[in-house]
Amino acid sequence: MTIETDAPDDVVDPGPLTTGSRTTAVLGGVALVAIAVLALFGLVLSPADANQGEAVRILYVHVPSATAAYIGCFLTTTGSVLYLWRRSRWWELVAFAGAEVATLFTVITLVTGMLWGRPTWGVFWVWDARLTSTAMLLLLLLGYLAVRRLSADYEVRAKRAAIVGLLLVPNVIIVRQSVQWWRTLHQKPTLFSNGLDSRIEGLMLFSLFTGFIAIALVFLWLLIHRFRVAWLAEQVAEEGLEAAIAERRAEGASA
Amino acid sequence: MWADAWLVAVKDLRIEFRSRVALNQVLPFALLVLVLFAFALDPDRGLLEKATPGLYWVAVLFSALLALGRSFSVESADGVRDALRLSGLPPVALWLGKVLSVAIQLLVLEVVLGAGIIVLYGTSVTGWPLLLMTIVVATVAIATAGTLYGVVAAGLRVRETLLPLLVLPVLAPVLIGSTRAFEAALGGTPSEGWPWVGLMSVFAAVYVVAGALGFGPLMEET
Amino acid sequence: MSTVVVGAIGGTWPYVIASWIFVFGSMGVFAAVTVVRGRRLSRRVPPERRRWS
Amino acid sequence: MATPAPPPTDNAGRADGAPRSGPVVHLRGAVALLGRFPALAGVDLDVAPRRIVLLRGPNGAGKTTLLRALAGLVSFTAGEATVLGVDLRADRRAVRSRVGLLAHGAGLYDELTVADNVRFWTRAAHADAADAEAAMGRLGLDGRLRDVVVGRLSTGQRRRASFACLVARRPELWLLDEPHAGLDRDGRDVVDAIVREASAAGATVVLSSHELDRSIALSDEIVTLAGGAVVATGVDDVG
Repeated sequence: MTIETDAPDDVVDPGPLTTGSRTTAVLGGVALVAIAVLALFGLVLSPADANQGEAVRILYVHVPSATAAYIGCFLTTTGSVLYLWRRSRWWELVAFAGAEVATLFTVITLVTGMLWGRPTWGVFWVWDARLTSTAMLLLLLLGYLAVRRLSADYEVRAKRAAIVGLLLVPNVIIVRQSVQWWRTLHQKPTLFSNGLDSRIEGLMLFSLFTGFIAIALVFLWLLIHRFRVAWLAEQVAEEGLEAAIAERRAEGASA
Repeated sequence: MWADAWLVAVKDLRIEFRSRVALNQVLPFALLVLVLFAFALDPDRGLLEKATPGLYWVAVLFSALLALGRSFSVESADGVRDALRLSGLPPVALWLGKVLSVAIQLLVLEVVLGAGIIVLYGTSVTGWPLLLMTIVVATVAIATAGTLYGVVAAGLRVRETLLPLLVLPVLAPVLIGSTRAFEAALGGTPSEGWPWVGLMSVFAAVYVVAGALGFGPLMEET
Repeated sequence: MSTVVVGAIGGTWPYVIASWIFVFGSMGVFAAVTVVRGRRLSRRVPPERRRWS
Repeated sequence: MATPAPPPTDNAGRADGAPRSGPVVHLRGAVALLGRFPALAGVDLDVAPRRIVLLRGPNGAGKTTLLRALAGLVSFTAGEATVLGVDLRADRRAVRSRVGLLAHGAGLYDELTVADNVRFWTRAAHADAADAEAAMGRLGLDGRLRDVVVGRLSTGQRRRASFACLVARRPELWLLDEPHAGLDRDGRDVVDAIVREASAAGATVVLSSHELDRSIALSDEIVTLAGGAVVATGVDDVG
């Protein structure tokens, strides 16, 4: 996985334009280092768990991904509120980029959750409170993206998506609450509250800690790049405007 | 504002009454869903008995989707959206009117379906107050959230497919809540049901606020 | 402990490896797609209209 | 049928009687977009109070968009745009209840009867129910047609019904998009009569039409639109 970001030297070289910049280059580099450290500790140095065995290593990426997904949703709701309130297109694009990155991490959380469940519970899917909530979160995000990617012009898409985005966090909270009650109604909460009881320490704790750092860095890097792509897409859309007005006037003059 | 809302609600209900879509299509559809569940779950193995609350609310939810779709297809007639914007009706009143219209249709449907499960599935009701309260709160929740997402999908080519995708995940907590509350009311211990009614009330409150604020900007398209 | 250790089914390592590959693989694909789209779009937007160097 | 159009100025809150100093419509370099297409690309237009102005021009010149923009339904993205003293670029909603738009879309509910429709739109605009009945009478929609479902009306009858909805609201600014289209000769005469009375009673009218001879006779000024901009204006002394 190579993240090519050309580090721009002092003189702005007219090299190929990309969504990269000095910050993303540094960020990308540090993220790679963090991932390497995570792999080293998470897979090699840290011991297997007393009762889960090797499966605990999955949690070093699973738990941080879940957190990243929720942060993405928070960005989407915040961006949507600020777009509706202040018509700030910048924040609307943050909401959109945040939702896409959050969807990626929600899928990751779900898949790693199932891959963790298989060796631990013997089945891929258990209607466990956290896993079910994550699945619902994915559906809510897909609803937002479906509206945001409509083929109408920007104003129509952005406003409707902002209403859905505004309600993303409240919906998630209500879903988690209802699923939590629902699942604890029948069986006591499974140990998989996050699979790690409080006794985790030492290298395992460090691995988890590194996991959070690495995932957060990647999340930020992806968010910035995804935002810039969305920004460019809107700029390209706007570009033809002046030309269109001039052309339209010409059409009138010749009539 | 309430007079305007009632004006819109009466208009919608009069259209439903005159076109008979709700009566001749949505209601039979709901009863059909109940009957199909009975075929699928083979009544005498007791499974139908246990699943009744869930089946009831799934039938209500799907019927609500039809009623919501219908409620907005009425407004898609030529030039109506512009006329509504020009009419001076405050958006809140328009939204509230449509919520009232859908809620009233749902209540009628829920009463008929209630009779349906009592007759068809032979369920016995132990907690009437809980049952009725659940129906009222769930209906308000479905109508408010449904109407808001209905206008998000309104006027779009893809609205038939977009509306379920938007509404069903959002209404999942209402489905869970209403089903658990119904289980408590139909033979269970009613006291267990009230927290769920509380959760649904919070849901309904969130969407009353979101609908009142969000409907205006959504009417403003171009 | 309530968690059933089922490590016997071919060991848990395959699942750990699969998880990590999926996690960083999907991130890599997402990153690559985003950067490529970024390059293609960048060509069509004059430099001064961009917010980053 | 008695002519029911008393001057709107006496009707509280509908049109303030004070003679308006500035123009009812003032546009300078106004631009409006339909999606990304600049339907209006720099319109300069002034309409004085109580005038009847005809918008002429080929299809696609921007006439319909201009009328909808003046009604506050399409946002002006550039230039100055003031209608009835309201700056449309600040808040275009403020002008809507004082404006009437007769658009191509009838704006009626097909499942409801003519009476239901006119009554609904009149009460929605908080206008007087008597005006609704009078408007229907004036446009020949009373009697048998009253209780006919709009879905079964002919195009001409539907236009009469939506025109009745507009008349009953007594707007200060009438925006009519091809008011004569689809109407028979008798219908057009009624429309012309009502427009003249409204203008005499203080309302300002901007209409687009391809029925040039009839419209020119009806209007005081003629504005020619092409390519989203005004290319010619003329005062018709006959009006």
